[in-house]
Amino acid sequence: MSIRDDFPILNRKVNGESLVYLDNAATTQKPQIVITAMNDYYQNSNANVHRAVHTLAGEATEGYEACRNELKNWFNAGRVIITSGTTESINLVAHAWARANLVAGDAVILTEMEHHSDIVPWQLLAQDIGIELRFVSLNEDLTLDLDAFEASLVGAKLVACVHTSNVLGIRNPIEKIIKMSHANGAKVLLDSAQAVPHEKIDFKDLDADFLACSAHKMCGPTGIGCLLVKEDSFNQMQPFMGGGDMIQTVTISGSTYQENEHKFEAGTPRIAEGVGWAAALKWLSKIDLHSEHLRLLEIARWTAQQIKDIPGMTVFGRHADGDSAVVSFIHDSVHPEDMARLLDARGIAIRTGHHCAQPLMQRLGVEGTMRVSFYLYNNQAEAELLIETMKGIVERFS
Amino acid sequence: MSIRDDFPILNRKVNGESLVYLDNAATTQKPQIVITAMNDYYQNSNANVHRAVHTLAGEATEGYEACRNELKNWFNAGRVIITSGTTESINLVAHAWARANLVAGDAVILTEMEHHSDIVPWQLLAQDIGIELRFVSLNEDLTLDLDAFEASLVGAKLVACVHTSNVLGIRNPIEKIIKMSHANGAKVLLDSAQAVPHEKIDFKDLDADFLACSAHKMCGPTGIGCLLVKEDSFNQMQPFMGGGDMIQTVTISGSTYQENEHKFEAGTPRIAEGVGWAAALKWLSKIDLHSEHLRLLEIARWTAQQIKDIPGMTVFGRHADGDSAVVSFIHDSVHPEDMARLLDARGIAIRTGHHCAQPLMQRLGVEGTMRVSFYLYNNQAEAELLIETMKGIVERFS
Amino acid sequence: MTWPPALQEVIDEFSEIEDAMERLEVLMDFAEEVDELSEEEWSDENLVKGCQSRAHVVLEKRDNTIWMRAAADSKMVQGLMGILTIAVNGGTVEQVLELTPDFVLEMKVLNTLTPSRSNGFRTMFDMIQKTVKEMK
Amino acid sequence: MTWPPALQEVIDEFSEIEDAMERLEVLMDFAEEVDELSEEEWSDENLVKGCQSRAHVVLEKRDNTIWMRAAADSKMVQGLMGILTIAVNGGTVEQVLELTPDFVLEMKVLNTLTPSRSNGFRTMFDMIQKTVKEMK
Ligand SMILES: Cc1ncc(COP(=O)(O)O)c(C=O)c1O
Ligand SMILES: Cc1ncc(COP(=O)(O)O)c(C=O)c1O
Repeated sequence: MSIRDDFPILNRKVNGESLVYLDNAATTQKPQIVITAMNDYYQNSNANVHRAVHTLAGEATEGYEACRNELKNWFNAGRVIITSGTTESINLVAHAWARANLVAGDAVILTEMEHHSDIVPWQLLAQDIGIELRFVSLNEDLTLDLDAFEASLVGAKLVACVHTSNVLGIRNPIEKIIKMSHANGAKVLLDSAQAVPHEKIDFKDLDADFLACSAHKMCGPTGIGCLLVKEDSFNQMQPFMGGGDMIQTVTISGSTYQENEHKFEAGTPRIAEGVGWAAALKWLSKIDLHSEHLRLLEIARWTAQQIKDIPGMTVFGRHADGDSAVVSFIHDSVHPEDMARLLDARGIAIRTGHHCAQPLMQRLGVEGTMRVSFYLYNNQAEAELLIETMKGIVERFS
Repeated sequence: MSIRDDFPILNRKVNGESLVYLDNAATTQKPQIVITAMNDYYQNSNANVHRAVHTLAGEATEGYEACRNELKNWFNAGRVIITSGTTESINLVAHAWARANLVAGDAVILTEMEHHSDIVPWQLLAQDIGIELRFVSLNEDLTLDLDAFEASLVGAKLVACVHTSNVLGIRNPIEKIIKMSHANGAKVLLDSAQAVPHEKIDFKDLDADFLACSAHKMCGPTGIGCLLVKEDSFNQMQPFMGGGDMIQTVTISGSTYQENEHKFEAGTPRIAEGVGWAAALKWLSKIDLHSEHLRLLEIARWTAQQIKDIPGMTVFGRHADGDSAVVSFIHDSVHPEDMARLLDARGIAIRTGHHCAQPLMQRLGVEGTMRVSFYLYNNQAEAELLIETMKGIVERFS
Repeated sequence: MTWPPALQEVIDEFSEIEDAMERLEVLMDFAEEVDELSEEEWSDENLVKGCQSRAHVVLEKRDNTIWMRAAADSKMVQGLMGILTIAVNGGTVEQVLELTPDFVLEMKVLNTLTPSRSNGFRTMFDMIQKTVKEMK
Repeated sequence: MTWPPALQEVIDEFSEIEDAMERLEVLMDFAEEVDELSEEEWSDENLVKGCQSRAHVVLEKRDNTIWMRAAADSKMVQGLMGILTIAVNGGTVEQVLELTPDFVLEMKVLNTLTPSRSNGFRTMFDMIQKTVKEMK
């Protein structure tokens, strides 16, 4: 059995051609086992999880909390708050931690390669409580300017930094960033949406204060993600959303809150999604992520080189060890959207646009790029088909 | 084909007995068509919805936005913001509308029968910006004291009120409440989590300003809900969570936001969940909700009467026309939890505890209740089995 | 719905094409049907917001008929503009307002009309009708 | 794991019962094994938080062995306390700390051990071990 056999969607035909799905940085496909787990949940165990006494409620509770346990094991993390995704996780840090622990004038450090989800929450907070935002610039080769980063740290209370860029595939030197930040008394929030699918992370070892990620980018369902939090920061967090399940007692005159992660999980949780994510983690744990990472990176390097050799093409990113298997590029006469539609006519799915990283687009001097991104079920043959098809398109339409 | 045939979970055995699921106010079961719709999505069309150019992304976008369209039709509503559920919808009103439009001293009116999800967000906001919370008390018969309500309206800017109580089944006179509130210049937010499964609501007709509900309580998936908003209130709402998809442009110096509902839907949305909810609404639209409501209410009335006839039992609620098919009760010597476990031994699922309504529990003078709640697939025979089993338990164990 | 004859002709032309890429190629050929804007007219005022490509549209009313000029940096978007030109040009306000955007689905050149998150065609279409409505 | 002999006997007793309701009936019979608290001892200090029922537990160490007394308003929770009493009473600190809570799953009297959102058994169990740990 190959990995591909686990993914039913790969049997899909698009415009009469076999699907070649190269849009994995946007979202990944799901192995059958994940789909089946959610199916089974709905067909056999669906119930709400609060105060489970009856059998189904017990099963639902076990299923949902198993997700948290899987995540704790997967990441070697003590505190795992389940959210609807990376975006909500980052907003949770802004509301539950930053709002309670930062004051006007405190600096939050961002980078020029952040995803909007790690920019806008801080801009909204800045408007509200007057924190200062500092954007660290990039070097010529589009890596983070660590000197500029170091200089920015004076007076910084939080560094919110993308772990691996969704546009460039560049993995930031987060280990260094964490050390430098801590040495300057700043906490670190990692936006690991793109890193988590490609590298196994040991949260305790890494020593970051917060880490945000989404299930849907690592073979799990939509609608669920998590925030890992270090114990001391966890204890500094104030409730964000209020509601059922996050409380200990509610009276008309005031309420007390849960002491564990439930404090930040108001309302009926994402139960089926938790069951699905747990199944995805179990599936992933059978795969040697590191050797897959090397395989995919090789394909990305080959693809980047081939694209560079097509007349009129410019490729962004460096594809160094540890970078993710993402290739962003533009052509000097074929518009990204046209390229994507033409590739789609041959069943090849790529993404175009600003990839929710407009400040980076400005830095690159473009409005948007084409982007191909590889994941576990992709192979060299698909990359070759992509290149061949693109060459034909450029010849015919440029 | 009966309705029951559409629900695969009803074939489930619990402790060797056929499942009798009477915990519908906590969450409802899902018809196969809903499960299949999500399955199909994951097996054939899964993709991220931002800036869809390739075929799958187009299908995913259509699938997700179809949910919004179904909701607009279902509710006759102009603005439908998709959230993770009722709880997030209410928190969204607190953060996006109330925080921007209320000032210290403004009053928000709640009731003694609110769910924690419509209490705690306001307590958190009160701590933050100093609004005043007023809880309207209940009459002897546990209906809302409308005189007290009217008196509370002086200086009120918002009335946040449960549409139908999850504990008592009592439907509040929301039409009157809306008229009285508007006459006093207060907006109205309805917590319709329990109403929506039992009555078809015309949002424009109703004239409420906000309405919150969850998919999982109306045959839809977990992890998704919505907030309906009247146009003028919509225009007063400020962004809540920041991130991908809710912006128009992002620069380092500031951002501009979408003008439609996407402004409040940061990050990758609940795509599969949207597909599932749309399927649930389509399934529900084939059912005559009103006649089903009458059928279920009859069962609830019969059940309430039978329970009252069991020695030591007290029933809360009145089961008037329009009330939902929910029966809450206590026994003077059998603990609710023990009753629930004993019923579970016979395959009967009921809920116990405070039902996330501790202020109401205090008003009732109890720590918690037992609660049975009926939905479309329930029938009189199940109610009879419940009563017979409970009688046996009370005889044996009290 | 029944389409204006000139548009129906275009739809028929597309319906004969089996290959998806060829269909897009023909679409791009329609870029030439557009009455192009001058460089100065690529202004923010005429910008179609929400497009991935830069797209500008100008509408004029002469003797109760509508005429559009446009330009886009994507050849396919300009192709869509070309088809819109065929659909719109010379039509009355009423005729333009009667149009629905789903002819592009019939032509199989787009796979979704959901606004804002998808391509900007729907946004462009809506903007044209809104502008024309104001010319009533 | 291997259970203390007295506890193993209880597990064996449960494993012979086929009917779920009968199992719960037997569980409730174990309520009598509990050394009950006096009314004054139903205090906040001894309260097991997170239970649906009111549950109070007091632990004492005598000659290096652990003894518990308890009370609950749910007969089943008190039954669970009875079984815990059998498991704990007279054991050394080390023996009590070695226990894991899953014997109740083996007995099929509970269907989940996930803390906080489920029944309070897990909370009660954890609280006992925590208290005993502090007695080391
Ligand atoms: C009346 C009422 N309000 C709010 C909620 C919260 O809904 P959810 O948990 O889906 O956010 C519920 C359900 O538990 C409810 O019954
Ligand atoms: C780097 C990065 N951060 C954040 C996000 C946001 O993730 P989500 O949309 O799942 O909340 C994404 C994905 O789009 C991403 O690539």
